[in-house]
Amino acid sequence: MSLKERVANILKNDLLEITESKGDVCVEISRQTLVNALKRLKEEGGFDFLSDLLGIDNSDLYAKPKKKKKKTEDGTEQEQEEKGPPPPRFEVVYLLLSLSTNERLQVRVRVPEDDLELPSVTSLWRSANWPERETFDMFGIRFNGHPNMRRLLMWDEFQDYPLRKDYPLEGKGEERHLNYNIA
Amino acid sequence: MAKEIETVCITTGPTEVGDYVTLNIGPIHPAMHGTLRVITKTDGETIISAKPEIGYLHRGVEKLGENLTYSQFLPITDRLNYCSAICNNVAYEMAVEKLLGIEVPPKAQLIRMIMMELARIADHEVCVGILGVDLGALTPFFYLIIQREEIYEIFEWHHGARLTNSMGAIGGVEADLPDRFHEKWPRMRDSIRKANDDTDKLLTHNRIWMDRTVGVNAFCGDDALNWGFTGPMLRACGVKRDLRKNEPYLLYDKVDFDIPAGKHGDVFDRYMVRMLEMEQSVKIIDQAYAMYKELPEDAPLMKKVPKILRPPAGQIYHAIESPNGELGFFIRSDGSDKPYRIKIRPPCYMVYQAFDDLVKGEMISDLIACLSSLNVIAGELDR
Amino acid sequence: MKFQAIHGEGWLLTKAEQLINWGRSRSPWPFPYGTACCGIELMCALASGYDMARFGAERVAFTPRQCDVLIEAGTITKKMVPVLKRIYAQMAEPKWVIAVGACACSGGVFRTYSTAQGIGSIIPVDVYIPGCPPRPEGILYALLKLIDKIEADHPLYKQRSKVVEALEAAK
Amino acid sequence: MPRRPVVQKEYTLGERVYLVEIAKGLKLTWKHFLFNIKASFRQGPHTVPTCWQYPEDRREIAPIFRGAHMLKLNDRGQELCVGCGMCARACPAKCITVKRGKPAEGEEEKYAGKTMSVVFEVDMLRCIFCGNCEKACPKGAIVLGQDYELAEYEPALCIYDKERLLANFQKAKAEGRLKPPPKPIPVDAPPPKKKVAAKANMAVKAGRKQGVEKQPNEQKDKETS
Amino acid sequence: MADWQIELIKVVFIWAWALIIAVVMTWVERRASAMMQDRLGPNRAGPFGLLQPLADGIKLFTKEDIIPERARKILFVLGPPLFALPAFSAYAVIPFGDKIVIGGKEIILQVSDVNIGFLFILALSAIAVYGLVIGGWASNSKYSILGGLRATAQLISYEVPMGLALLTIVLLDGTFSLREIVLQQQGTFLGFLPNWGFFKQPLGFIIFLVAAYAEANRVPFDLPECESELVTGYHTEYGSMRLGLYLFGEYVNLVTLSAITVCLFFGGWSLPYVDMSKFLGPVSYGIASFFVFFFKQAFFLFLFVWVRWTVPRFRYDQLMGLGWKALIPLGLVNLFITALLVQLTT
Repeated sequence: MSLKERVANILKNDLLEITESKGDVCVEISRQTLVNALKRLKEEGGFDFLSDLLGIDNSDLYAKPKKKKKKTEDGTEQEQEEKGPPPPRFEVVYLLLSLSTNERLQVRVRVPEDDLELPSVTSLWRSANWPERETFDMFGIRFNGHPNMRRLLMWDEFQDYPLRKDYPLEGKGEERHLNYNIA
Repeated sequence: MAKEIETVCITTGPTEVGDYVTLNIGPIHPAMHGTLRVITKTDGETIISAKPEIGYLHRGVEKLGENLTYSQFLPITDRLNYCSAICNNVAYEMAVEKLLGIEVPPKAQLIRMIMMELARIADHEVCVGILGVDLGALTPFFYLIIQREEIYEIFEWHHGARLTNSMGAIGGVEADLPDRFHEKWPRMRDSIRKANDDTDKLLTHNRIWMDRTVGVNAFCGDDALNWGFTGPMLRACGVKRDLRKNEPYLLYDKVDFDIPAGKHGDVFDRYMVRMLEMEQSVKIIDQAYAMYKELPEDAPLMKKVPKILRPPAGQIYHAIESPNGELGFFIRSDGSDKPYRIKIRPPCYMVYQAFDDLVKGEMISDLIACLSSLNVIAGELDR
Repeated sequence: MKFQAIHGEGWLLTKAEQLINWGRSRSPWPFPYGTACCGIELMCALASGYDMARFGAERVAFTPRQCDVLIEAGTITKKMVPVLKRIYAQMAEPKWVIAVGACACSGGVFRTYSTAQGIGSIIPVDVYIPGCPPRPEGILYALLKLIDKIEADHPLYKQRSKVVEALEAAK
Repeated sequence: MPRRPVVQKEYTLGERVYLVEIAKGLKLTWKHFLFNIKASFRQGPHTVPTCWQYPEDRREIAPIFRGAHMLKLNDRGQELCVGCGMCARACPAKCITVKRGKPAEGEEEKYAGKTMSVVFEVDMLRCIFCGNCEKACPKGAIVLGQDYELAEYEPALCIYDKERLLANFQKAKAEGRLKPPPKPIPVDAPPPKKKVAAKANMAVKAGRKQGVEKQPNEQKDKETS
Repeated sequence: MADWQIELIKVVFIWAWALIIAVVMTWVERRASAMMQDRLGPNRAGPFGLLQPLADGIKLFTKEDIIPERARKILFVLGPPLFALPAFSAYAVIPFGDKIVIGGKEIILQVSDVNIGFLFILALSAIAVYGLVIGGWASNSKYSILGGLRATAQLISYEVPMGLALLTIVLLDGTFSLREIVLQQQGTFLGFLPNWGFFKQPLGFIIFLVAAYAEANRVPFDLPECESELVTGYHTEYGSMRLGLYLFGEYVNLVTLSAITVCLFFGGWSLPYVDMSKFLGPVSYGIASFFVFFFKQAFFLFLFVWVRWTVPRFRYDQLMGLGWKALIPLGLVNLFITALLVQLTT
């Protein structure tokens, strides 16, 4: 049984979409079923190791007019997407790994811009702790149930979310000022 | 990959009730490697809690990657784990090659392997040396750093830089092994072993060293997996997992080497795993070099790639075993010449987030020992 | 014989100045503010291969009170800027700063939202070393340049003019 | 609260009493001490074999070391740079400024190409010495030399203008420290073999025309394959 | 020359000599450590870098003197001299040679032959702790105070084994005067060994040496400074010459401790098997005895350096454990056995 089929068997109805690019299987599931689905993947599917967790801002990807029409799988897929209403702006990808079979699986969840919240998976994998904080720091996606939802890399007073596509690379001239009263 | 070595774990630690002294360690502190900061609560010398704060070296590498072309980003990867820049280079190159769907010629793969293992030795040497320095034994550091200089010399003669190597290019490597390597390797193998022996003599069986390291920050294997540990840290906890064996890349499946593993995941085991891995790396280089010699001299080094890379749309994740553990590159391409999103999975990021759990209930001196043995490199931690 | 520390005049004080400069230039204790890649090369410069200790730059202490030369090796991010300012303020006079590497000099390749574009605008820098990172030889060369600078200094004359200024201000 | 494995490690008697292992360690450091003391009485600046006394005793620098930039002249003393700006585009740090121009009347002899660079500045403080400019240059005009003594008191002095870059080349030439021409990289490509040769040539020295022509071809190859 | 003049000359000479050894020691430490670590060490200031300590001194003297705003100012100033001076004073009772006859006058090479010289040294070394503690506390910095606390606990608990080890020597030789002890240690023991404390009390010697290392804050017992943990420990906030005094005091301490070691365990100025006074003139004998003492002392000074660059450092609780659980019981047993033997043989 191939990885795709196995994953489809486990996720059943929760599975929204399954794609493959260069051998990396990517599964899309919805926000509501996220923790449940990941739990099943962990327990039934054997994906017991969370490699990483990352956010992606898709605003540029959909805004950009296609210059070339490509005949690859992904290209046609994206064109189909373009026809409908614009998909949610953000997306969070969970990189799972099965320690027994050494297979990797990407799980992605889309998060709309007006409701930037996701359930936290720190109860499943403690390794999601900092990556979730970082995703909050960089994209502003909040994770409910996270023990310490604070900025991680930027300082606390920082206002913007730097990895969003509309934030300029060179920043907006923020400076850090410190009052030295360490509580 | 289940745990192969069984250990008994018990729950211990201080209770977080009472009035304690807050001690801020870092970011400028001799043991904090320049940019790490830990805010500890201490009861006398015992640590009640230790909250690491990171981001003091957050340079926006991922954002920068979205604004540079694929080949321009290669030099930036040097600056992630600067102790073993070559591993970063190769990891990135391999990720892009996976995206492009090309496979590099075997000779290039062998050169990459040799250089990566040299970088691994260099990285472990620094880690062990710094661990020694932080525990008060300065001399081994100097013996190891000399070996590192020799390795640097080979890097310099191969691709023209000592530390930030920018080795190779997407599609292969640009230069054959330098004459220096052919001349030096037989001697260097011995001198690397000698430096390790010297370190071993000065530290391993010394009671003071053992008291400082054995049983300090011991960690359970299943906890380590849950926290996302990889690399020497995980192996020290008794889980034999190494991407070079588990998900072989390059020609690692054709060479014969062992995975050293510890038992308790304490500082001593981490130190021993690193020491033994250096030995294994020497073994790998020997085998790879033998394989290299069998190839004809004009065997191709590069796969033909266009000058401006425009990988097809898609998203991939590729990970290799860097000296610190699983170093992964997640790249999403939208078909343009710049990556749409690059995410780096640094190995020590996952390890360092468990720091509070690692040092709780130990003493301040152990915190220092623990931090050095984790080999947290701020460049890849904060990116 | 004039007892004035004006440059070129006053034999005794010129000699004293020379003596002070000799002492200072031969014992520049470094503060290794190594934050990133350049820190590793700085480490190499301090270690056996190049041995910065030959110039008296030994006794690496991480407390700013005891050091003379702040060797700023590595990127300074905006989050780090206040720390750097404070460390510099805590150092005792006379103090010098060497900026090692592209990141410290100008921000280098990291023209990004979180990186300070060079430390020259944050604290006064005496010697800039280009390179990413510079070779240990490059760092030693900069140290030698700094030593030249120290030797050409007029510590007592400066002190005197400070006193004179203070007196005039008091009047 | 963390879980911790129970660590039980048996110490051998030698380990238990401290002194045996410390004595072994003392023996080792003593050996190094004696060796280096003897070595330090040798003649010449390079006494202790593991220590290079920098200003007097320099390490051999690899000919391909990526140090300070230089602008090359050809054998007839003409500038190779045509001011195309490929280097500036390839630079990840954006530290190169090039302005293209036509040589002034009567000065055509000074330049190898029909155009030249009016301004060519490298901001050494920004530069990360990655060598991308060198790889990108179609004429092989900009090269990273071996110079590593680049420290300056003023940041302004670290911005190398064209004269400085040419002077770097003259200096390196006088000292015989020029980089050897790059070896052609054996490329694994499908036949016909003509292309391999062309690519190899290009790495050394190739006309701009060839380069421009080749690029779309290559891309087409890539896309169809 | 009047007696007081001779005394004055002796005092000045011994202070200067201790100073010079301490200064040279800083150079030896740096060069020797460099040699052990395959590098060269400071060699630019003067020939072989010999003027390096001078350069450091000049620099430290001309550096800005900072007293932190929230420090206890008087104590902050008092700390360094309180640390450096007792070590100097302890040198007064150390016999650094036998005697010299100049102009028919017999001069003892010792500033003052106090009959309780032994207790004097113990008392002074206890005072030196205050220098560290006061410095650590007055700085108003957490690292400093941790260093000061460690210093207190460490130095107090190692005072006990040191005293126990020294008591065995007192038992054997039956005197508190250092000069008397040295005189007792001439001749042979068991017929073939020199009659030194080292051969009569090997265990006592080891306990004493370990305690001496702890007393001098050297690796593996340098916890009050502890570069990597406490930045620089008790003198984190000190700069300029105050720091210089601390660093310098450490070396004076070494000089004193190695002198005591030589006196108590290695027969002072005497050579084994050979009686120098028989074939040397009165003046040359005095000088020779002085240099014999010096060379013995130099060996222990080098040992301090040698061990420092070889071993890692202890952890705080392990250090206390070693002191209380190993050295003190051993010292007590040793003392008991020695007492028994002395009782039986006399």
